[in-house]
Amino acid sequence: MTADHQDFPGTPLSEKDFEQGNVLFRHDEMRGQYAWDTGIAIGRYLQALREGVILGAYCRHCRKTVVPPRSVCEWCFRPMHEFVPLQDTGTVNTFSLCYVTWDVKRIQEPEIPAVIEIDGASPLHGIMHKLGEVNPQDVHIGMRVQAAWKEPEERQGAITDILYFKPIEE
Amino acid sequence: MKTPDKYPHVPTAWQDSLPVTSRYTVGLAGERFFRSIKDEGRIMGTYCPECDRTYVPAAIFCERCMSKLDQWVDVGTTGEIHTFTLLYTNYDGTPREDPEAIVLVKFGDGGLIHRLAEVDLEKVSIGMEVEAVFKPAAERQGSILDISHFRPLKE
Amino acid sequence: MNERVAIVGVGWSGFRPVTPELSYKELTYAAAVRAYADAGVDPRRDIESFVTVAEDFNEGTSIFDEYTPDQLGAVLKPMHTITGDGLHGLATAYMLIRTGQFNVVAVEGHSKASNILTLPEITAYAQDPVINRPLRFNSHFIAGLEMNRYLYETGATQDQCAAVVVKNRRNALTNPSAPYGADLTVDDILAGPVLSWPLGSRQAADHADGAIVMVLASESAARQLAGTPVWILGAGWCSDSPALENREWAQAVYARQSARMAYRQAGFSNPKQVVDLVEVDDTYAYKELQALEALGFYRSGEAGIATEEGATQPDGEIPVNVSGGSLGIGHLLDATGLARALEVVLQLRGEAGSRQLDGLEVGLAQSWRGVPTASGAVIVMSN
Amino acid sequence: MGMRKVAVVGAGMTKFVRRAQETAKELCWEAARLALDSSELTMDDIETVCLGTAPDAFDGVHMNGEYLSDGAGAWRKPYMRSYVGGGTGVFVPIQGWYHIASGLFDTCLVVAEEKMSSYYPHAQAAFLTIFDHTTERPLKPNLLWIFALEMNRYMHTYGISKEDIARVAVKNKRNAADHPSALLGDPNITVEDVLNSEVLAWPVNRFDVSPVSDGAVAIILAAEHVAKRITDKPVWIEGVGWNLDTAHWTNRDLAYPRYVEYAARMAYDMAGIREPRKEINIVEPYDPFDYKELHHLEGLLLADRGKAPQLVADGVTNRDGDMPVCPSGGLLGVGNPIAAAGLMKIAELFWQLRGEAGKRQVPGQPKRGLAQAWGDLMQVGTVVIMGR
Repeated sequence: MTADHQDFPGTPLSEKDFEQGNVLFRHDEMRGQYAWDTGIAIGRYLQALREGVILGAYCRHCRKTVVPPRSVCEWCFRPMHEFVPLQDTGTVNTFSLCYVTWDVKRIQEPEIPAVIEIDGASPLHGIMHKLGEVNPQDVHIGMRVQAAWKEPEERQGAITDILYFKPIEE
Repeated sequence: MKTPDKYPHVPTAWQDSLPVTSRYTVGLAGERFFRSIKDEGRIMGTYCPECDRTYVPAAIFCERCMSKLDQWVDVGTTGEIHTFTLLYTNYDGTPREDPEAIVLVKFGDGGLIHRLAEVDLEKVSIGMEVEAVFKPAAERQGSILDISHFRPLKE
Repeated sequence: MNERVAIVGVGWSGFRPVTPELSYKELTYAAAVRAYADAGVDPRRDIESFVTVAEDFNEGTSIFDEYTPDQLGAVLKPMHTITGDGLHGLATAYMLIRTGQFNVVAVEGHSKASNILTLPEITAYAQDPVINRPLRFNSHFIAGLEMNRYLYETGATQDQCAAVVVKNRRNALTNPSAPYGADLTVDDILAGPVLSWPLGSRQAADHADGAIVMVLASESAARQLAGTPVWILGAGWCSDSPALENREWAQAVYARQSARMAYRQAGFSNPKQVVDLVEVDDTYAYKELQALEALGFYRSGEAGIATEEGATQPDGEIPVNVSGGSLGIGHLLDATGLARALEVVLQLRGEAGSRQLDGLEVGLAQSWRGVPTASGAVIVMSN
Repeated sequence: MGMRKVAVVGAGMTKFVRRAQETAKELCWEAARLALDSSELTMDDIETVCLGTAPDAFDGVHMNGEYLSDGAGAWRKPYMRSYVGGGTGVFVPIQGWYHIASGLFDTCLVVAEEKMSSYYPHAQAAFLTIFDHTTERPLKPNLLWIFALEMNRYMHTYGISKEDIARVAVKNKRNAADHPSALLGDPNITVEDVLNSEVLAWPVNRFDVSPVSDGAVAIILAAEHVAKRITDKPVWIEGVGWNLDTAHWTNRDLAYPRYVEYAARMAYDMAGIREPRKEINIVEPYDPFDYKELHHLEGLLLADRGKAPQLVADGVTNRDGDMPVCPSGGLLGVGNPIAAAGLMKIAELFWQLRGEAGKRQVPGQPKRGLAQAWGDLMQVGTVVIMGR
């Protein structure tokens, strides 16, 4: 059909059309607020973070240690109730140097998101966090890092109780 | 750390919001429909000859046969109440003392949802004739709110 | 191809106003474990496809389907999400099995309504953004408009609507899973605050948290499994106009059309003679009456009279919402239709405890997607 | 007894634009209207309707499927909306397929729509809320993060360069120059242009990414006996597959899309395909980012792991190559209104296999094509195989 049909519908607008009032439009905003029950596994993960510990969970059947902890092993579907403290060190599995914030603002100094395989968890099991105290050009896959924690009294039981992960010498 | 028996300080809920900020165009049909209200104080519908139905608010398509609609018709500014309600709760769910009177006013085969005012609430009834009260032309912005409310038609 | 399809396992958890001890994943897991045990299946080995029903804004997460597989045992399996009611989910599983490509499919729905702090404003965000929402009306107004027109056209009364609440909340007293059981009178109901006149606030279901999982199987697979099969005779679903200005107000057209579709598959047209047990939407009390008429159990205006006369009581001619309905169990958001279907399954299996009815062969579950929609589904089942 | 055969008998689409004046409903209607016209059907002929859109946050409407139903032609019909994130566009024809294959329906209108510009000021911000609300969202992640993280892992694992990957963007944007609906076609773009475009989230540059856009696509499906009455050129759905991996995306290997392989194997089995590299003539893999096309060719078993870049470098994936990939121009060139972009790939195969793709026509009268989409937290694979 595209061979003989070149004129597809669809009316493109430019930002100017809005600014100059060429088209009618309206703004709205949803007040969507939630208090998600953290439950058994994530509740304990957050509590452990407050205590300066990264908590994982061990599946006896699959012989795997995962992080964050969960109440069911997604592989064997058995309950997973052995929570285990992990190290707060790990290895960069992958990373990016990001020059744009979540709401699309340009930044000069990049944020450095990374997946960090946590020591004590099974291989390839990590969490997403950010890297800090590092020259962006020096970051590499395989780099060893350690959590930089907030002061104990400032922690609130949140993933942000870890400020970022920073390189370590070993 | 062993599996603990009790965690007195386990955070039980994580609070945050879902940010949804929107800018809606009023669309191809809406552009003409709302401009007619804004510029001319007229309520427009579109007619589907295939289904013999007049859509109000005007649409560019017939939801029944999916034909393109381009026969625009002025449906006037008075109509009868198809149904109404007295709403005792605010947008955010908090209760309100004085109810909001809300009507569906029949125009063509469709109609408009709006507020009803200048009326004794005891006397509102289905079938009552009402008219649109427009905001002053200078205050209209091309929105459903350019109609301030509906009120009973003066005899 | 096009084998018969049965529900072979059911499981549920929660059904309480709040469930603070469990995350939505943990709540769902609890329901799934029970459903799989009931069906005698291992999800990792036996279940070939999974369906969730969910809406992003009810969850507070965009593309929520991301978070559906782990707690169902669905990881690395064909799984998808329907933005429908639980009965749409059952209809989807029914279709998947009928293609001949799948023998065992699981359906899940859940509610964490207690986690939503601003539910009225989220519900309002379902209104047309340029035609209706600028007026900033709480969405209950749509139920008020609809109830008023329904009463006007059918002659049904406020008392009849209140009688629905009395019946359903009394029924809930016999259902150990229902948190809103109560022994009230019509006057008690009508004495409550007005929500959107003529709709009273005691005629609107409160919410509850809960999760429901069901396992469906083809006939050949069902015969191999331990559970008692409940056969799906027909499934129907339909959407009337989403535009408030264009839809039919007094009649639930979506329910009528859904029923026709389901009855056609089931091979009957006289539901009153065939169906022994009905679970219908009662998000608002008048919706039960409107649904019973749309489904063909009563002529227009007669459902209310029948309700007042006790015909829809557990010992009446057509028991309706023996479970307690949403008024008794609590509205479970997208899982609500699954709660209706759950009762039908339990009754047809003879496992409904002290509320068990005798001599049941065919049951019907019906759902509505809530304001501002005009969408719903019907499933007809037999033992 | 075999499965009920299902064919695509019509297709239509809107232009993909940065911001559309049409409401989301109107976009749906425009695409549906064209699809009906293309098959000379009326709404009386349509028994059921399926809709795909990705998150409600874009259109900015709760229960968006309900809101869109009239535009999609669902009035008083059985109607459902499905979603699997970015995989939705190739899932919704699968949804239509099972509606008909179940025997309940003979015809189905399938519509996919996305109006990303309604999320204001920037659609990208909506992606914050696809991350886990408790364990990830507080870090204020950006959609680019996960792509960049995955791309970096892919490059690192197989030693792939940015230049290898940029060739995909060049090919697709050049192909799109021949697509009348395309937003970003460019016949003259070069690898240098891509490499020199602004760095967003290293290793991702601006031209590695498809643009957010508005648009809708519709197709019509019919059961075999009906399809043959409607057209003498039905295009059959020969195989479908879909698969969802764990939500715990930081607990798995990002270098290889295992879920795409599983979805592809399901579709190949259904289609009776044993040697996909020989039996698939056109591929429309999901390409919201250029490396994704390579990643997906490998997951689809159409290239060895880490070797897809070589196919691009050798011209195999050009429109006149041995295995044309994204002859439409893909998401990188035509645009990325998420669900609509996936269904655009199905429409492209429909036109290509009927020999109606005009300037984009792949030579040699292709017999069979594969479309694939991907989404969620790098987690979903959806695959449809179509043949004459």
